[in-house]
Amino acid sequence: MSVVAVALGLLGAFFFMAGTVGLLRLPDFYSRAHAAAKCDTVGAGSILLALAIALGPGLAGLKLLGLVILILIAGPTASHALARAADRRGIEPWTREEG
Amino acid sequence: MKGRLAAAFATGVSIPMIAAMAALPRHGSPDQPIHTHVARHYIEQAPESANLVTQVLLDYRGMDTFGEVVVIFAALVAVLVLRARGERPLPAPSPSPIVGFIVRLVTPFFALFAFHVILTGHEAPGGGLQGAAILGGLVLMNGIVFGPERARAFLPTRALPWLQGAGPLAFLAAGILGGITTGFALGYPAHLPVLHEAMLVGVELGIGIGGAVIFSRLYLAMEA
Amino acid sequence: MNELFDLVLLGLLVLTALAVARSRDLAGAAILFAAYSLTLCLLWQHRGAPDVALTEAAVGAGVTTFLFLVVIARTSE
Amino acid sequence: MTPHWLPVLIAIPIAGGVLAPVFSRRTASVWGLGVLAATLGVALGLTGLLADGVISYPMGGWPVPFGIELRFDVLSAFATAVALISALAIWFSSGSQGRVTSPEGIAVLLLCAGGMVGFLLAADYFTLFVFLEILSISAYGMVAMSDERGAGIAAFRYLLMGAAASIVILLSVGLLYTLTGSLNMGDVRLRLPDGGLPLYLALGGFTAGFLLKAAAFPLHVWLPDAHATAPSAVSAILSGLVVKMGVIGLLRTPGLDQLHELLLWIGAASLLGGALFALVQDDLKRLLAYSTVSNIGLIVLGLALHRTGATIHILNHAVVKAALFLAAGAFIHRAGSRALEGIGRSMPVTTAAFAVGAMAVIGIPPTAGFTGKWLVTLGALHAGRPVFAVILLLSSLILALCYARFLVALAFRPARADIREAPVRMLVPILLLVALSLVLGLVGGRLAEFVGF
Repeated sequence: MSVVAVALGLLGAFFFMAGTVGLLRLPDFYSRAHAAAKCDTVGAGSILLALAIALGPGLAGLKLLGLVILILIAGPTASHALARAADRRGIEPWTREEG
Repeated sequence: MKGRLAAAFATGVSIPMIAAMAALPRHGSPDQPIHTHVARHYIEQAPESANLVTQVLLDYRGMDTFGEVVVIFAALVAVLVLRARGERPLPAPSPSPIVGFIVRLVTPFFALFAFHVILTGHEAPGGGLQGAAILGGLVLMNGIVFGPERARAFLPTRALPWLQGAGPLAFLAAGILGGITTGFALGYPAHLPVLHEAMLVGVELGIGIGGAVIFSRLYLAMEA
Repeated sequence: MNELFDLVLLGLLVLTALAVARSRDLAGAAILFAAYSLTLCLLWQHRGAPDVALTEAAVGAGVTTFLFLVVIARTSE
Repeated sequence: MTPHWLPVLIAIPIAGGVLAPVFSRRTASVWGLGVLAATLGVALGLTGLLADGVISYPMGGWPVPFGIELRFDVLSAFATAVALISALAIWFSSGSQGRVTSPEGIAVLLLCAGGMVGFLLAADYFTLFVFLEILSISAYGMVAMSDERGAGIAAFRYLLMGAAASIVILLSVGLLYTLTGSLNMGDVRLRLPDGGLPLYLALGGFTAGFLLKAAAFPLHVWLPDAHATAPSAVSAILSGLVVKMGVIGLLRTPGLDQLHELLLWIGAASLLGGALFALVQDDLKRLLAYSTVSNIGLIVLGLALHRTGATIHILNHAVVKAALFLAAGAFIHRAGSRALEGIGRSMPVTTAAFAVGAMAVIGIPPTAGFTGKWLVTLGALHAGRPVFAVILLLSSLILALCYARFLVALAFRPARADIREAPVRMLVPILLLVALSLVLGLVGGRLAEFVGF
């Protein structure tokens, strides 16, 4: 059990790391938002999942699972709303020819 | 210049503050007055299952909590009285279908959670004000996504002047009831456990619903 | 380890507070303020005050951020 | 049975304020007047019982250091003035179409009165702070009720300054709790450590916060704008009652004696500074606002030199300054603008009332302002600090000059035929307050005995 938990935790940490690097290095708003969304969904999601597994069956673990579901719903919605708002504002996506 | 002045002022104020904090008894050492005087009494007297914080807030220091609820109410009337009239309302936003669907999906769960926080406040962390903020946030979220009209639909227009005062009014009712049963205003009758429980829940519900209405009206006062 | 966690949170608290004060963009300041509230919320929780933490999260990071953003949208059209 | 009236006294105006939005515009003023009349009745009854000693009430029946205690003492008797002046301010504005008499306006006024009553009765530092917040937040809203230009900015500045003061006071309450483990005023006084930086920081915080709320001289910058732009009925409440809460807060501060020197100099600066600024004002309400700063100076000076004198002046100045602001409101109402020259002949009754009020502020013997000034002057001489007696007299002279200059402009310019005497609903509150100030002046000696610090 704990092997799975550790693996999931490491996976989450990796996605957080990758997302943060992407946030700093990617060229425009849309790609940065894309990277940040990974931190939320996959990163936080798998870390919470790891914690739920580590805690074992019980109320606390169930609450954590609920949180995972909430994050899986809320994270992508927020990214979608952000990207849509940026598009409405007329922010152009980056393309190689311009840069 | 102005920024420098502000920075100098902030430094001048914070240095004695930090020095005084350093001179305070070390945090957590058990023989300090903060742990040996009234706080110890509260801990020793508390029943097993209770959330100590809510016990102190509603019982020993109920008067303060009443005052805080009135503060929030005062903030609402102060805003209502100064709101500009006859301004054109903002155009209703056209929500993305995805965001709209998700907001509609989570709204009932949100509300359920808010009432959970309100009703379990006297046994677990939580309580009226926290629940009120969650409920109010729910109304605000709907208003921001679907426009103020949708937020207004959550509030019963007729009962609004009564509901916005639900917090203070619940406290007043509990105060009078306590006065009759224990002989002291805002006392909680320990010898009548059912009534005691009902009073606690009633006050928490009053704070929760009244607070949620207040948060929503603060938002609506600005939007329309 | 426990103390270290507190210190990191406190440092983050100071940083976000400074960022709020220095921010030129009102909406950005509101968001940074929410970050400040969430840091403070973690700190409360870690210092053993879950009630205050819940209040901080619901009121400080939640409703006030909403209200700030509505006011900013309303005043900068 | 008696002590039960203490929570009732706080509950009446607050319940009235919470329920006020239920009423319509027509009935809200009547509701407000009724609520304040009930408050006044209870407060008068409790004041009458004060001869038998201070009345204490444990909220919820918890013994004293554990629960919250309410106390009705000499300072709490100021609640009568709070109820009376708030009621007269509502009467003064009744029938007008302004925001003051809207249901929300009445609610704010009642909550402010309730906050003040709670502040006066609290015997617990945190309760004191909570009620200070109620009255402050209502006061910010009350300033913003004005349609005058700049009222919004004035209210916002008032809010920022007031919030800064509140934070400092809250921090001090926290420090006191850390030092003593208790919040009850009497208990804290017993358990106070002898010294140390945290204690001084707490005392300094209380002093700075309450002086800011009271608008003593270097911290007065928010007051003239707020009090001059607010509706006149609100100015009467703000200048007469709300700033006094800062001084009363100081009187509730533990270890105030250690701040003797500081209070002396801040009081003196406030006395002179307020009077000098008043001298250069062309606008009547700004003049009155600066005269408030000067009178707050007298009270702060009195805290160090003669507490009875200071306490009496808190009451007397409340009555007199409320009368003056209401009279100013009546002038502006009839003139339709802030240009008041020559209006005096068209409104003789209001002008006469204003003149009596001005005499009282200056401190001419048979009027109310005299007793407090006289006692504080005596205190200065007793303490061997004649400098402060001189400053006091000098500031009185300057204030006399201000008011004389204004009265001359009012009365000795060509009369304005188009203007009539103020309506009855305005005249009666003004005359009541002026009459009360004369009575208070006549019974000054007995009042001093009653206060008797």
